[in-house]
Amino acid sequence: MSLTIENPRAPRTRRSPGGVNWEKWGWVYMRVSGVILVVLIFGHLFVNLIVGEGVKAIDFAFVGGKYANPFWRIWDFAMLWLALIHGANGMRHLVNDYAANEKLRKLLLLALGGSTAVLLVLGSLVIFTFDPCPANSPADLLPSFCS
Amino acid sequence: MPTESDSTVVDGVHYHQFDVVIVGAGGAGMRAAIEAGPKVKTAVISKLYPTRSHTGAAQGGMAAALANVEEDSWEWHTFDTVKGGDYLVDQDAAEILAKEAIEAVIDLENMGLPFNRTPDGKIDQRRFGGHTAEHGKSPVRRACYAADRTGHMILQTLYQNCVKFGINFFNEYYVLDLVMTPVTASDGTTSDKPSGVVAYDLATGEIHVFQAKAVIFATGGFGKIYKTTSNAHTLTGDGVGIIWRKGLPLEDMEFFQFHPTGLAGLGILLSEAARGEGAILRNSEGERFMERYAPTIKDLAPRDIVARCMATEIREGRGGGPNKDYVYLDITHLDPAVIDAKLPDITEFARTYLGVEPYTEPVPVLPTAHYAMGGIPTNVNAEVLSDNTTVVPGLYAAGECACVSVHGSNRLGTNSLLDINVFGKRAGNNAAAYALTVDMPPLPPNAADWVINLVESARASNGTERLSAIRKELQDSMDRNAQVFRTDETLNEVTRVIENLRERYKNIGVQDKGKRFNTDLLEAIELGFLLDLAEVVVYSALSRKESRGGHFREDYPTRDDANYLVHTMAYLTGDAHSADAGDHIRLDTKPVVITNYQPMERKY
Amino acid sequence: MSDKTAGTLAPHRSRTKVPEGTLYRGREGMWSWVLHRITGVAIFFFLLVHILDTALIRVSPEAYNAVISTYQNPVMGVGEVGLVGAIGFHALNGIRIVLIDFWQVGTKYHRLMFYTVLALWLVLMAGFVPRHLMNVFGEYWVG
Amino acid sequence: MSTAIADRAPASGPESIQTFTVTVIIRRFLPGIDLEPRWEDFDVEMLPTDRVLDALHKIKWEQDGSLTFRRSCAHGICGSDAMRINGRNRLACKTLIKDLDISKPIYIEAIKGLPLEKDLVVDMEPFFDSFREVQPFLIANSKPKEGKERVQSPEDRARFDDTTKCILCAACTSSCPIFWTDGQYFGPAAIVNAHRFIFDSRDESNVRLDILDDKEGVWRCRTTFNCTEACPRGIQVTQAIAEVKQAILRGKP
Ligand SMILES: Cc1cc2nc3c(=O)[nH]c(=O)nc-3n(C[C@H](O)[C@H](O)[C@H](O)COP(=O)(O)OP(=O)(O)OC[C@H]3O[C@@H](n4cnc5c(N)ncnc54)[C@H](O)[C@@H]3O)c2cc1C
Ligand code: HEM
Ligand code: SF4
Ligand code: F3S
Ligand code: FES
Repeated sequence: MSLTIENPRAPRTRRSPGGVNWEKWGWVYMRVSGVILVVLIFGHLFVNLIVGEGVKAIDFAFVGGKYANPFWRIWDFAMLWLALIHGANGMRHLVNDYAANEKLRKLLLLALGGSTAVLLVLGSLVIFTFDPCPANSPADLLPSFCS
Repeated sequence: MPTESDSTVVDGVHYHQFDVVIVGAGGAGMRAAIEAGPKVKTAVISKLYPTRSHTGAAQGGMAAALANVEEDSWEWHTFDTVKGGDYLVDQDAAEILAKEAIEAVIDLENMGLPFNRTPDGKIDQRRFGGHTAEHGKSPVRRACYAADRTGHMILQTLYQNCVKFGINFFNEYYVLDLVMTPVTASDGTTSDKPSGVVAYDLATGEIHVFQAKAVIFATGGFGKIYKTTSNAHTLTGDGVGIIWRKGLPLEDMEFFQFHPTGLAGLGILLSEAARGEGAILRNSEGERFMERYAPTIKDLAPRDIVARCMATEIREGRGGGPNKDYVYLDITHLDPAVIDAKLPDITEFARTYLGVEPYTEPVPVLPTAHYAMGGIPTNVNAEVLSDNTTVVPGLYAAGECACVSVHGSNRLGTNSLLDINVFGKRAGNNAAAYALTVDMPPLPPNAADWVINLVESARASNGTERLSAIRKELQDSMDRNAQVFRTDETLNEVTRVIENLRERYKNIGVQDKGKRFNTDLLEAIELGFLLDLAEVVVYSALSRKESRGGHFREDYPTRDDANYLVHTMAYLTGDAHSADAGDHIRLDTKPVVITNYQPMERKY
Repeated sequence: MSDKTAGTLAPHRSRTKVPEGTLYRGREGMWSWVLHRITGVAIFFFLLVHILDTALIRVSPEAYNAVISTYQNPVMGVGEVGLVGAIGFHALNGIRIVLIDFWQVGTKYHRLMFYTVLALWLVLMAGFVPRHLMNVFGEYWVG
Repeated sequence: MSTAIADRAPASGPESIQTFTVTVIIRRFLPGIDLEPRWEDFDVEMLPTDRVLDALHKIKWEQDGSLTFRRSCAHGICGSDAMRINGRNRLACKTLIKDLDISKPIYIEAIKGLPLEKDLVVDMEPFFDSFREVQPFLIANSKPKEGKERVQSPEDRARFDDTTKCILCAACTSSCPIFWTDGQYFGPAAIVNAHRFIFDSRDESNVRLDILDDKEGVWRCRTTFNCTEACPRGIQVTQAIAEVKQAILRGKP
């Protein structure tokens, strides 16, 4: 915990009036999403790790089986967005706190924002374009309803 | 707004120009700044961050005859002030104090001070020692307060308003000299006019000269000449000492107030507000002894009387504790909820520092050196006097360092917070008005030389004497010999001690030779002021062969209006470094202003 | 407000570095925050990986199963205990934070709530760990 | 001989109570001499009723005059002497030796997060800057009746009583892990002083809510409670910050 503050309270930039107040809504978002995530994540973990044979049961067939049901698609979709934005916003706090160098900070924030955006798109695509019974795949790997 | 660019540097010395320079950022200094700041270019120079000033330690309240809770009038307040000060009060000044008190409190409230409130939302008031209705008939609720941190709230509120007005502060700058320029008037006479002050910047060790049209001193008291004191370590009387060294007089220095209820052994104050709320002083037999001495107002008698009664109880063997050397302040009969609401801080002091639980146990207390009634003589316009009547144009003083003589020989509780506001405001107003009418006085050549020399010789001193040892001997001896009870013998004893210490002071060693934050060096300089002031206090006390207010002579136990109904004026003359105080202090008298109230015997 | 004090803002003050001192001895509030931060970051990085691996279901069943089966080895099984532990703490403490923020007396009972979080976390882990480890190591025990 | 009462030793005088030796380890830094701060040990004779400030004084007055620290009132009301004592922010004048574990050395260092100037002295300007920036003064356009106070009920007065106690000692701000990171955060002390006016029924401005509703404002607080633990005035700092957050969400006090 040795941190050097070269210039505490150097003149700061103020939020431009009228713009979106990211800090306030970010703060609210962390709390709202957090509460919803408790349900989503614990439900997710429960179904995947506890029910039945737990983690050993997870395979393509299992996931495919879940995604056949729109309920789980929406569940996972919500979880993806809420958790990823929650986590990314949390990481933004950390970067703002600890990256002292302004250039480095910008870079890290860019990387964070970029990767988050890519993963959000990727994850959403996967959830909604997913085909539980791809052609040319061995039947024993697929959910039982494919045959 | 002036900035650093306004200053120039010549030979390593910084020069600044302001219309009004205020020395001290306590209650008096900042009250003055709030008046002067918006009108003229003003700077406040303080050796402490403003909010560290000792005004913040004041607990009990600020008197004003608002009559919010019971009938009251400023005229009764004037009378109480005069009688409390044992008729050594200048009555014209006391009248101003009591009259302007009302406005002073309202000003503070309007500035944002969070006073405690009555059920109908007005400023609440409590009882305090010596404040009575109808000229002494019964105690009256006159003290406006904010829990038991009234001074804290005053200091904060004043600082907040200084922030609002964008006042310039030079914090942790020690003013060490007043600059006087000889000016020849049109009639050919030459006189010295103040043209600024010289300060030492603690952070850098650099010297700054502040050239100014008007200078206000508001540097507070000098309780550190005593060991047991409610005053802060930093209250070393620098401002009073500077004026003294300039050859200007000091008034009524023998009158020092000993507050009855300091925590035993420590001197930390338990406000009179405790007694205002109903606390009772008891001796080791559990007796409420004040009933015997002041049957009418009992525990709420003025401080000098209560302190003396306590000391008498202890001497007659009715003190508590293993050494029978203190009495008790008892609030166990008060409702804990009331204590928490109105006296939270002082009960915490008792808990923290003595380990006593005030809800259930009485608190050991002893008189503690508290307030300097004397100081820099001023008239009611806060203008400093160079003799009984002559004003030093452009030089002002307000607050505890000044002696307008509204307190006479004994200040009433809550009258000092009032004093700093009323006369702080007057000083600020008058200094600003004066500054608007005059040109910037020229600085004499080498204005900073005296301070440079003082600082550099202190820094270079490699003597064998420890300044802490000298200071301790001074304080111990003052406590022993010039406290509540004084006699020729004890005063002579402490005179010899001071003489000896002044000699030894010439041979001190300062260990820290650095430039930045050299507090060792400043403690050495402060000790110089303490020695000077203690000498004046004792010398003045020796000359007053009567007992009056805070000055009680066992060898002259009665008041002697025929010979001593006068202020003492002390002047520094001749060789300041001579050993014998009589060789360099000249005493004179100044008549007391008496308007409405002829001196009477003081009974409560 | 421009009330910069002329004297004290003087640029001549050199700015010295803040030295390395002792570790600050904060209490429950500070340590719960440290844990919350660490677990938050850990979960975030896990989530990044987790989204990528789940995305493999779009590639082919073989690819997904190949990767997912690595999760099923005992080492990863123990890792999953850590993950669930982290999520469990972060989630419970997150609720504590929300209560501190929105519940009138939350700041008064924050310490009590911290110990409640720890207790609930222990209960949670007591329910999950044996069950999960049985699943993970089940085949070894059985077979 | 003198007859003054102080002749007799006070109750807590050295005769009646055993003294003992305490080791005090102070993080020293003398500008111009030290390139880096360093730890230095001192042994001092102390009474259990002494305070850490007394120990520092003893060292300065009897051993090493160059030891530098700020102090004034010596009873916890001026806010000069916040420092890190055994890893926690405390006022030296309010910390009794007997309340510390004296079988071990006492570690004393400057508060963290503000530029170190010398020994235990830090530059307080950044701290006061953020205080001044929240406009800590009563803003009211309406004029009270000439020569009269503004009316305020005892309940309204009680609403902000806690935060009026602040002595601006910086113990809170310099204990805040968020302030340590870059020193840009307004810090708990500034928020406490904003709170004092936000919840004052006489104040008519919402400007402080706006100032604190920003990047370096209340949202940076992570409720670590270090400030509340450190405050020598017992102010419920985190509670005050929470109330300001709620006021911002509501858009009014
Ligand atoms: C414990 C205690 C309780 C009290 N309670 C009450 C009460 O209840 N009611 C009441 O009416 N009165 C009370 N008093 C008295 C009253 O508080 C003081 O007399 C009053 O506050 C003095 O104010 P001041 O502005 O004159 O000085 P201070 O507030 O002492 O300010 C002095 C200022 O001068 C500055 N200064 C000093 N020397 C220098 C220098 N060389 N260069 C630059 N700056 C310098 C200091 O930095 C400080 O800012 C109490 C006093 C004490 C000690
Ligand atoms: C399970 C339910 C969750 C809850 C209740 C929850 C709650 C919270 C809350 C309230 C905060 C704000 C803390 C503060 O402002 O002081 C927070 C911060 C954070 N969360 Fe979560 N969270 C949850 C899940 C997650 C997940 C899944 C991730 C990762 C993707 C995550 C990563 C983070 C990070 C990195 C922070 C920032 C930590 C900090 O700034 O100190 N959280 N969480
Ligand atoms: S809130 Fe407490 S710790 Fe913070 S500055 Fe004020 S008094 Fe000091
Ligand atoms: S220590 Fe800091 S994080 Fe918040 S609760 Fe206090 S301001
Ligand atoms: S010296 Fe005043 S708060 Fe400690």
